[in-house]
Parts: sequence; structure tokens; C-alpha cells
Amino acid sequence: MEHVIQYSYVVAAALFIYGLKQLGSPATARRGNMISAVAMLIAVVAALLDQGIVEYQWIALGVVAGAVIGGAAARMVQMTAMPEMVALFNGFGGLASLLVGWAALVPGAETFTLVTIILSILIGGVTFTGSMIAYGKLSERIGSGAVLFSGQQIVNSLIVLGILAGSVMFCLQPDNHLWLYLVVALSLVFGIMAVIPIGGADMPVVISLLNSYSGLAACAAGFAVNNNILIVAGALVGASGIILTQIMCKAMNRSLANVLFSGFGSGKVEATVVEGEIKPISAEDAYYILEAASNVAIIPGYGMAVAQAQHVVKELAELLEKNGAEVNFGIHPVAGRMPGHMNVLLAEADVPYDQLLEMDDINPRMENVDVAIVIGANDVVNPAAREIESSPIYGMPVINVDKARTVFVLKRSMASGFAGIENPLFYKDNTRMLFGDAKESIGTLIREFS
Amino acid sequence: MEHVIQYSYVVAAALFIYGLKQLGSPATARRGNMISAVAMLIAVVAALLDQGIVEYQWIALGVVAGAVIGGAAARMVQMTAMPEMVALFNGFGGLASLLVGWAALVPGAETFTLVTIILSILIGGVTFTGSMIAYGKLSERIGSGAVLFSGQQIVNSLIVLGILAGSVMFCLQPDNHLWLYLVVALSLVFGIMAVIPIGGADMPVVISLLNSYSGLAACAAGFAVNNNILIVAGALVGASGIILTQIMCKAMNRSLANVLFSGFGSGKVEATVVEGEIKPISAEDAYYILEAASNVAIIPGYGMAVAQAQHVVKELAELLEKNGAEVNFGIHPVAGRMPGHMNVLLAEADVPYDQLLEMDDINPRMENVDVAIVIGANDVVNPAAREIESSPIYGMPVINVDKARTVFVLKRSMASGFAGIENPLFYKDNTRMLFGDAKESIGTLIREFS
Amino acid sequence: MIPAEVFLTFILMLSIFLGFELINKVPATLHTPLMSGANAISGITLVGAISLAGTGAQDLANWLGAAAVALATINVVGGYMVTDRMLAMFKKKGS
Amino acid sequence: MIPAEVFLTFILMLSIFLGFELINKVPATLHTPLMSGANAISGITLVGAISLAGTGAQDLANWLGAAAVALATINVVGGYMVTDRMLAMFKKKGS
Ligand SMILES: NC(=O)c1ccc[n+]([C@@H]2O[C@H](COP(=O)([O-])OP(=O)(O)OC[C@H]3O[C@@H](n4cnc5c(N)ncnc54)[C@H](OP(=O)(O)O)[C@@H]3O)[C@@H](O)[C@H]2O)c1
Ligand SMILES: NC(=O)c1ccc[n+]([C@@H]2O[C@H](COP(=O)([O-])OP(=O)(O)OC[C@H]3O[C@@H](n4cnc5c(N)ncnc54)[C@H](OP(=O)(O)O)[C@@H]3O)[C@@H](O)[C@H]2O)c1
Repeated sequence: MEHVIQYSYVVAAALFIYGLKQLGSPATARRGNMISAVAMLIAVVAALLDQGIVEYQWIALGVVAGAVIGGAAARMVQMTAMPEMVALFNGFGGLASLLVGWAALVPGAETFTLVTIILSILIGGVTFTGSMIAYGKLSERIGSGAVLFSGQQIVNSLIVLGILAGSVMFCLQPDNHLWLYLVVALSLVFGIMAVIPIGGADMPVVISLLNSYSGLAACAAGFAVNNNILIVAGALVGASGIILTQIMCKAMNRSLANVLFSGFGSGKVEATVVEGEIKPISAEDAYYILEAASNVAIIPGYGMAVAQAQHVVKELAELLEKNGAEVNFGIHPVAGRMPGHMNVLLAEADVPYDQLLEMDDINPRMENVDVAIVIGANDVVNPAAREIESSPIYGMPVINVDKARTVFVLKRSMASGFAGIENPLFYKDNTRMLFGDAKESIGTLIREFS
Repeated sequence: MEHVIQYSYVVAAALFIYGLKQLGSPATARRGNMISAVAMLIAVVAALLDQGIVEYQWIALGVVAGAVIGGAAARMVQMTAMPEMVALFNGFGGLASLLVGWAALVPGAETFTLVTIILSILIGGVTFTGSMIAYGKLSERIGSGAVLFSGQQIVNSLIVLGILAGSVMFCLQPDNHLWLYLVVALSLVFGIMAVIPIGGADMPVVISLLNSYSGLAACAAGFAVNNNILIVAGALVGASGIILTQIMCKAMNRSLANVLFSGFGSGKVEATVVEGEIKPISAEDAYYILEAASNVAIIPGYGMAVAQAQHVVKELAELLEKNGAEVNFGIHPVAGRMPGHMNVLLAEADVPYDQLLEMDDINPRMENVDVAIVIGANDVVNPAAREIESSPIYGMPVINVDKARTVFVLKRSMASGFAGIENPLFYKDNTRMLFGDAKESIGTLIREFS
Repeated sequence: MIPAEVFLTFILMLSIFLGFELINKVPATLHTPLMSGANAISGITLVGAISLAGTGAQDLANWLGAAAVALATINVVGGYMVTDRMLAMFKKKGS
Repeated sequence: MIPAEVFLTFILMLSIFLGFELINKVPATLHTPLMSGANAISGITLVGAISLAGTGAQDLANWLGAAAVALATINVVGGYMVTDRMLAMFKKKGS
């Protein structure tokens, strides 16, 4: 039996790996996710067969309750709310790690085991409260700004010191549960303190990082209970989180340290003087220009998610195509609030994925574009990243919509984007501003077409 | 100490992996190979620290002898003789596996260990003699044709049966050494029998496959002696051999079974009727055309290796460039007798690797090429692969030199290439044949330039 | 005898390398599903939780284990389902 | 206690996946050095041979081990050196 269980774990690990491999292409990704789920099922069944288990009622209760809640949440969530959903799930995973670490504590454990237990608890606790704060900020249940106060660094240093001291004492005196409670409490507090100074729009980076941590927590637990599958799966998750974090930071041209510690996006708009004047346009005039265009590029951003405009965008694209124009979508890697956010929204609106071009594919074509329609995007099309060396986003790769013959920018006001900086694009000669909620503006354009 | 040894193996494995990763780009490949060598050194030192070792003199003798021979061979071998060198080294590795398996046999071993021992011996033996035959054929010490005789299949089947029976009996009666000797002898014979029916030019596929086998033998040995590093390194080698085999088969549009069992290239030239006439050209006339060309593509093949013409080819390319022409090299994945054979030869002649275009990169540019110079290539530029459905190479991807404005073909005669089939390219309107040894022909061209 | 930690370290090292290779290949289009899919996999703590929830030995460990089972199950079930919902929407042109 | 074979199987499985990922990334330009480099790595049997050559226990095993050490060393030393010689020739334009 022991052999069956152990080799089931080998199979499960191979399937996790194969599933992730399949996730490498949109055509096979869904199957990949299924395979990964099957791997999880095999691992869970193998764990259930464990001969140490004598009582199944608690397990059954937990599984049923978890499956009902998780299933319901997954079914009901709106696609635009995906970032907060991932944050919430990740938090639960973190709390589970914390509890597993705690429960694995048996009297007379070895020091090595104690270290892995305390790691599990620590990482799990930080992941839990950190994810919850990220959830609150993303869903705007709590203010999404960066919370900064004087003495913050000192408080944080004290917490870290407390955690270190508590962990060491716990390993030395595992029977004195006070140390355990101290570490649990402080790691929960630390999760909160670490995330509040980070602006709401940086939450995806935080979630990705916390996801990576939860993988590491699983690895630690794997060492504690001598289980290979925890190590393999945990390492895969850890790698995934780190890579996504890196990609986001690189696409924003910021270091991870800058994201975590700078309080970026805490609301101060920089005063750069931009020359030129703003030229608003009416939906009717925009329609005449669009009607004559034979090559249109649509660049969506966070505003499309806010306005829930993906379906009308798809409708507009179809009308333009019927009108004989070539229509492409240009997707910036950090447009929106998660990596790949725009892809998911447009997929929801049935835009085929081969019509979604990555930044590096659309930029060389921009010179042949008659009209570039920017829908609720701001920072990702900001030419200051190319032109103004003193700009905080200087060097960040952007979509060069200003190279198109005409640019329409759909947004509600002259407000700045997440990075809180002016956008010289709005003042360029070939730019026209179509003010208003993106969904409404596009709705008006569509009515003009029919 | 045991811990130090074991964790050294972890480090060695990580370095092997990292080294292979670095081998993924020409800029870092040399460093990757160094890292891999360091990994090997660490593994060897760790093995020497093993506390079971009481006598070092035999080890020292073996290491010194091996290092001297291996080092001398590596220093002296000509780049054109690389395929046979790899075959020879691979054979030694196989024999080492056989001996390790044999030496690992101690009285009273478990059945599991016996199975891994016999696998080691079997795979090692086949690898040894198979590689030696491959070496013989490639270096033309023995006839390079496919050796086929009636009853061959029956003989081979008997050998396989003998090996199976011997292996089973060995596992049942490990103390009766007769069975061991039987398996050793038969596996050596089987290696010979498996490779003689394969034509000389298919040897690279054979070597790659045997290399993969030697990796598997190392894995088997790893299970036998409970050593992780053997398993990791063996699996990496196994994967590498399999992938290279697949790439070669795919580039030849043949299945692995066809390579191993068909006796392909055993000398029968097919009689297809090709229309058109052959138009030879003198080096002088060729010079005038080349002088006027502004875009030249050079497509080398096995003949360049035979003629050792890589240095004069480089010289010619430089003269053409000085003359204002754009010069590119088009490298077919199976041009020559090993995957990447042409790249190594041209690198030896100091052609920078960014000037070497892969087939898929040069083909779309072929229409803009004024002169395509085919140097000792035949099958890899055969348009029959595209045009003649009945051709044995139909469907094999080739370099479409016939799409260039003018094609020069440098070869000694109208003889066919390795696949043994006619080449309609030679009869096309825009083709000129420049007969003679490639090195001499190019030498004459170069003299015309100066 | 090789100690178990050595094996576990080997497995950890190989998995990390493998994870980097695999994830680096996922295209930007699929980064959101990748994030939620990886999140679902991190629910593997469920496996650890199960064995602790069923020991019947200590009251506290049991309770903690059962709570961990519930939370990890939310993560696993919710994560896979939401990822599947997203991926079901990705379509190739004309299909 | 998890039996050692389970660990070894895990390690084998992970290494195979990793091998395929890594090798698939090597460009065609480098296939000959890859072949000889992989060939050098297959000389890892040297590690197995060393422990068998030094036991001093059985005469036959010792002799066989010593021969295996010599042969595997040829493979290792020759393989790495020849690969290095090849790779040293690969140059970027202008360097
Ligand atoms: N995707 C990621 O993974 C990620 C992660 C971390 C950080 N970030 C950051 O997030 C930013 C993303 O750039 P982005 O261009 O997508 O967004 P953005 O720069 O944040 O700009 C969004 C724009 O949409 C407009 N908008 C909001 N609601 C709208 C509505 N209902 N209708 C029309 N327009 C609306 C806003 O202007 P109005 O208020 O005037 O309408 C705003 O200027 C970047 O700075 C990036 O670094 C992204
Ligand atoms: N690269 C690999 O990994 C690999 C592996 C297995 C099989 N193969 C097979 O090998 C073949 C490779 O194609 P290929 O086009 O490179 O070679 P090829 O088709 O074998 O043709 C080589 C040509 O070079 C000419 N030649 C020989 N010596 C010469 C000299 N001294 N000067 C000038 N010309 C000379 C020969 O014609 P003359 O005798 O008239 O001069 C011959 O036609 C393919 O069929 C491929 O499938 C390759």
C-alpha cells in the first residue's frame, strides 16, 4: 500500500508538470488545467489512503465545505474581478499552510522539523493577511492608496526582530507554546504591515509574490512531513510566482524593491509642463474618420475593465471589419491590473486570441495604422517613457500609438493613470480626445455605424 | 562526510543542468561546457571521498591513462573527423558501463539490483560494439555500405531471444556466471548486427541513439548502486540523444524505423527520368557572373567537408563582400554527416555564427538571391523533395536554391548524394555545374578575383 | 544509506529548474490563467492537511487540520474552476 | 519511511522532463557540440566505476573497475576537450 501511495505521488507530480507544459499554448491550455486538476485529485486520493488516517469525518466535512464555497465563488465571480478572486484564494491557501504547520507540531520533534514548521507558519501567515489586504484594496473594500505613516520603518523592523526572536525561541523551547503564538500573531501582523504601504495598482505584483511564497510554504511543509509531492508542486508554484513578478516589474521598468517599498502611486501627480493643446472630438466626427480608415488598432487598458466595455469593443471591431478595415488589438503586458488581464477580458467577449498582438508585434506596424483607438489606457501608451528622460516611467516599454496617423483616446477626464504622471500623448497634433465612459462612447460610435 | 559527498552530488547535478542551459546559445555555450566539466570534476572528487574506497592505485592508474589518451585524441582530431571521434568516445563510455555493471555484481544481490546490472551490461555492450562499427564506417576503415544478407532477420531474432533468455536465467541463478558471460557476448554481437545493415551516412542517427542508450545505461547503473547523480546525468544524456535523433529523422523525412531497418543508401541509384540538359561552366565565366552579383547565398554540404574547403569558402565570401555583395550562408539541419556539421566547419574557418542562416530563414529570401553557390551539397538542395511525389525524399524540407536567379553547383561528377537519387536541380535552366574538387574550384575562383 | 533530506533536496533543486523552464514558456496571453492555475496548485497543502486531520490523536491538531482541509479545498476547487472558466473563453479565429 | 527507489524514480522523472526542456532549446547551430558535450556527460559512469575500482575486496571487480575508470576517463576528458575546441571556434560577428 505504501508503495502504491508513493508511486501515485510520482504520477501526480508528472501530471502537474505535463499540465503546466500544456499551459504554454492557448490551444492546449484548457486541457493542461484539467490535467493539473487530475494530478491534484490523484495526490488527494493517495493522501486519503494513508494508513495513519483513522478518522475521515473531519476530512469529509472540510472537503465538502471547501468545495462548495470554492465552487460557488468560482462560478459567480465576474471576469473583471479576477485579480481580487485570485488574492482571496491565495489568502486561504496561506492560512491552510499556517494551520498545517501548526498541526504538524508533535511533542519531541527534531530541530530540522521545527525549522520547517516555523517556516510554514511564518510564510503562511504573511501570505494570508497580505493577500487579504491585497483583496481589500483591489475590490476597494478598503482604500486602495498607499498607507504611509512616520515611524513605519521602525515598527516594521521591530516586528521582524520579534518574528526572528520568536522563531529561534520556538526552536529552542518547542514545548512552550507562547513562542508559537507569538510567531503566529506577528506573522499575521507583518502581512498587513508589508502590504498597506503598497498602492492598489501594484497589488498584482504583491499577489504574484505572495503566491510564490505560498509555494515555498508548501515546500517547507514537504520537508517537515517528508512528502515529495508537496516539494515538487510547491517549487513549481514558487517558480511561477517569481517569474510573473519579474515580468511585471520589467514591463513597468521598476525594481521589485521599488514596488514593495516606495509607496508608488500614492496620489501625487507630477507637474511636468507639456506643450500643445487638447483637441476633443465628438463621437460623430470620430465616426466619419473611422469609416474612412482601412487599418485600425485598438489598445485597451484598465479603463476598459472599469467600464466593462469589452463586449462593445468587440462589436465595434466587427463593424469596422465589415466596413473593410483591418482591425488588430495591441496588448501591453501590464495593461490593466494583472498580467494578461486584457487578454482574459477580450477572450470573454469572444475576440479570438490570434487577433491579440503583443506589444513587440504591434509596434512595428504602427506606422501603417490609420486610427489607433486607445480605450481607457494611459500609462501603457505614454510617449514620455520614450521621450522624457526625467519621467519616472522613462525606459518602460510602451505601445507607440503616437506613430499612428490619428489617435483617439477614450477616457472620462484628463486624470492621470496609475503611475500618476502627465501623458504628452493627449497634447499631440494627431491625438483626439473622446471624453466619457468608454462603454458609452463606444456605444454611441456603434449607433452611428448602424 | 557522507553528507558532504551527497550534497556535492546535488551541486554537481545543478551545475550539469545549468551548463546544459548555457549551451542553448552560441554566446554562452563555451562557458556552459566548462560548467558541465566542473560538475563532472565535483562528482568525481565526491566519489573519490567515498569511505568504501581503500585502494587508490588502480583508480589513479585508470584516470591517468584515460586522461592522457582522451586528451591527446581530442587535441589531434581534425574538425572534419568529428563524427567518428564522437562515435569512438561513445563506444568507450558504453564499454565502461558494461564493466561497471559487471563489477557491481556481488554475491547475494537482490533481484532488483540484478535487473539493473543486466540492463547496464546489455545497453553498455550494444553501445560499445555498435559505436565501434559506426566509427569504422564513418572513418571508412570498413566498408560504409549497408551490409545485408539473407536470413539476417532470423539471426537477429535468435540473438535477441538468447539475450532475453540469458538475462532471465542470470536473474534467477546469479551465481552461475555462464549466464553472465552469455549476455555479455551476445550483447556485443548484437551491437555489431544492429549497425552493419545501416548505411554509413546514417551513422550520426545511430550514434545519437547509442549516446541516448549510454545515458540510459548510466541511469540503470544509478539505480543499481543507489546514486542520484548517475540518474540525473544519465537522464539528461538520454533526453539529448533522443531529441537529436528525432531532429535528424524529421529533417530527412524518414522514420527512425526506416533508418534502422531499411538498409537505405545501400547503393542502388533510382532511375527517374529528368528533363533538361546539363550546362557546365568554367571558373572564369562563373567569376564574371559572381562579380556582378549583389546578393549571394552559399549552401555547403557534405562535399565541403570531404574537400576540406571551409577555409577557401570563407575567403571567397570575404572577397564577394569586399566586392559589395551581401553574402549569407544557408545551413540545412542535416547537411553533412552530423547535425550542425556545417556550423562547426564554418566556425573553424572563422565565419561568424550570425552569418549562418537556418533553412527557414534563408528560404524566404531565396527569390532575391542573384547567385546561390552550392558547395558539395546534393540531397539538401534537391527540388525533387518538393516536386516529385514518387521520390523517396519527397516531403523532406530542402533549401530552395532553384528559386535563386542563378545557381552554381560545385561537385566532382554527376554522382548522386547520400540518398542515392537523381537531382533535377542540375538540369534546370538557371543551373550551371562547376565540376571539380570544391577546394580547387573555389581556389581558381579566388585567383580570378585577385 | 542516503538520508531522506538529500533526496528531498535533489527533488527540490530539479523542480525549481523545471518550474523556471516551464513557466518561462507560457505566453503573455495566458498570464492571468497561469496565475490562478498556479494558485490552485499551491493548494497542494491539502495533501499535508489531510493526513493531519485524520490522525485522531490530538484534539488541536485534528481541528487545525480540518480547518486547513476546508481552506485548502476552497483554494483548490475554486482555483481550478475559475481557471477553467477563463481558459474556456480563449478561442482561435473561426472556431 | 519512503523507500529509496521511490526517491530515485522521482529524480529520474524530473530529470527526464528537464532534459527534454533544456535540449529542445539548443539551436541547430550547436547540435554537434551538444552531441559531443552530452557524450562527455555520459562518462558519468566514471563515478560508479571509481567506487568499484577501489574496494580492494574482489580481484575481478577491481580489475574491471580500473578498466572502466580508464575508459570512462577517455570519454570524459576527450569529450569535454573536443567540445571546448569546437565551441572556442564559434564567434559572433566582429568579435
Ligand atoms: N497589469 C499588471 O499586471 C499591472 C501590475 C502592476 C501595475 N500595473 C500598472 O497599471 C498601469 C496599467 O496601465 P493602463 O494604461 O492599463 O491603465 P492606467 O494607466 O491606470 O490608466 C487607466 C485609464 O483609464 C481611464 N478610465 C478609467 N475608468 C474609465 C472608464 N470607465 N471609461 C473610460 N476610461 C476610464 C482613466 O482615466 P479617466 O479617469 O480620465 O477616465 C485612466 O487614465 C500601468 O501603470 C502599470 O504599470 C499593471
Ligand atoms: N547531417 C546529418 O546529421 C545527417 C545524418 C544522417 C544522414 N544524413 C544525410 O546526408 C545527406 C547530406 O546531404 P548533403 O547535401 O550535405 O550531402 P550529399 O547529398 O551526401 O551530397 C554530397 C555531395 O558532395 C559532393 N562531393 C563529395 N566530395 C566532394 C569534393 N571533394 N568536392 C566537391 N564535391 C564533393 C558529392 O558529389 P560528387 O561525388 O559528384 O563530387 C555529393 O553529391 C542527406 O541525404 C542527409 O539525409 C545527414
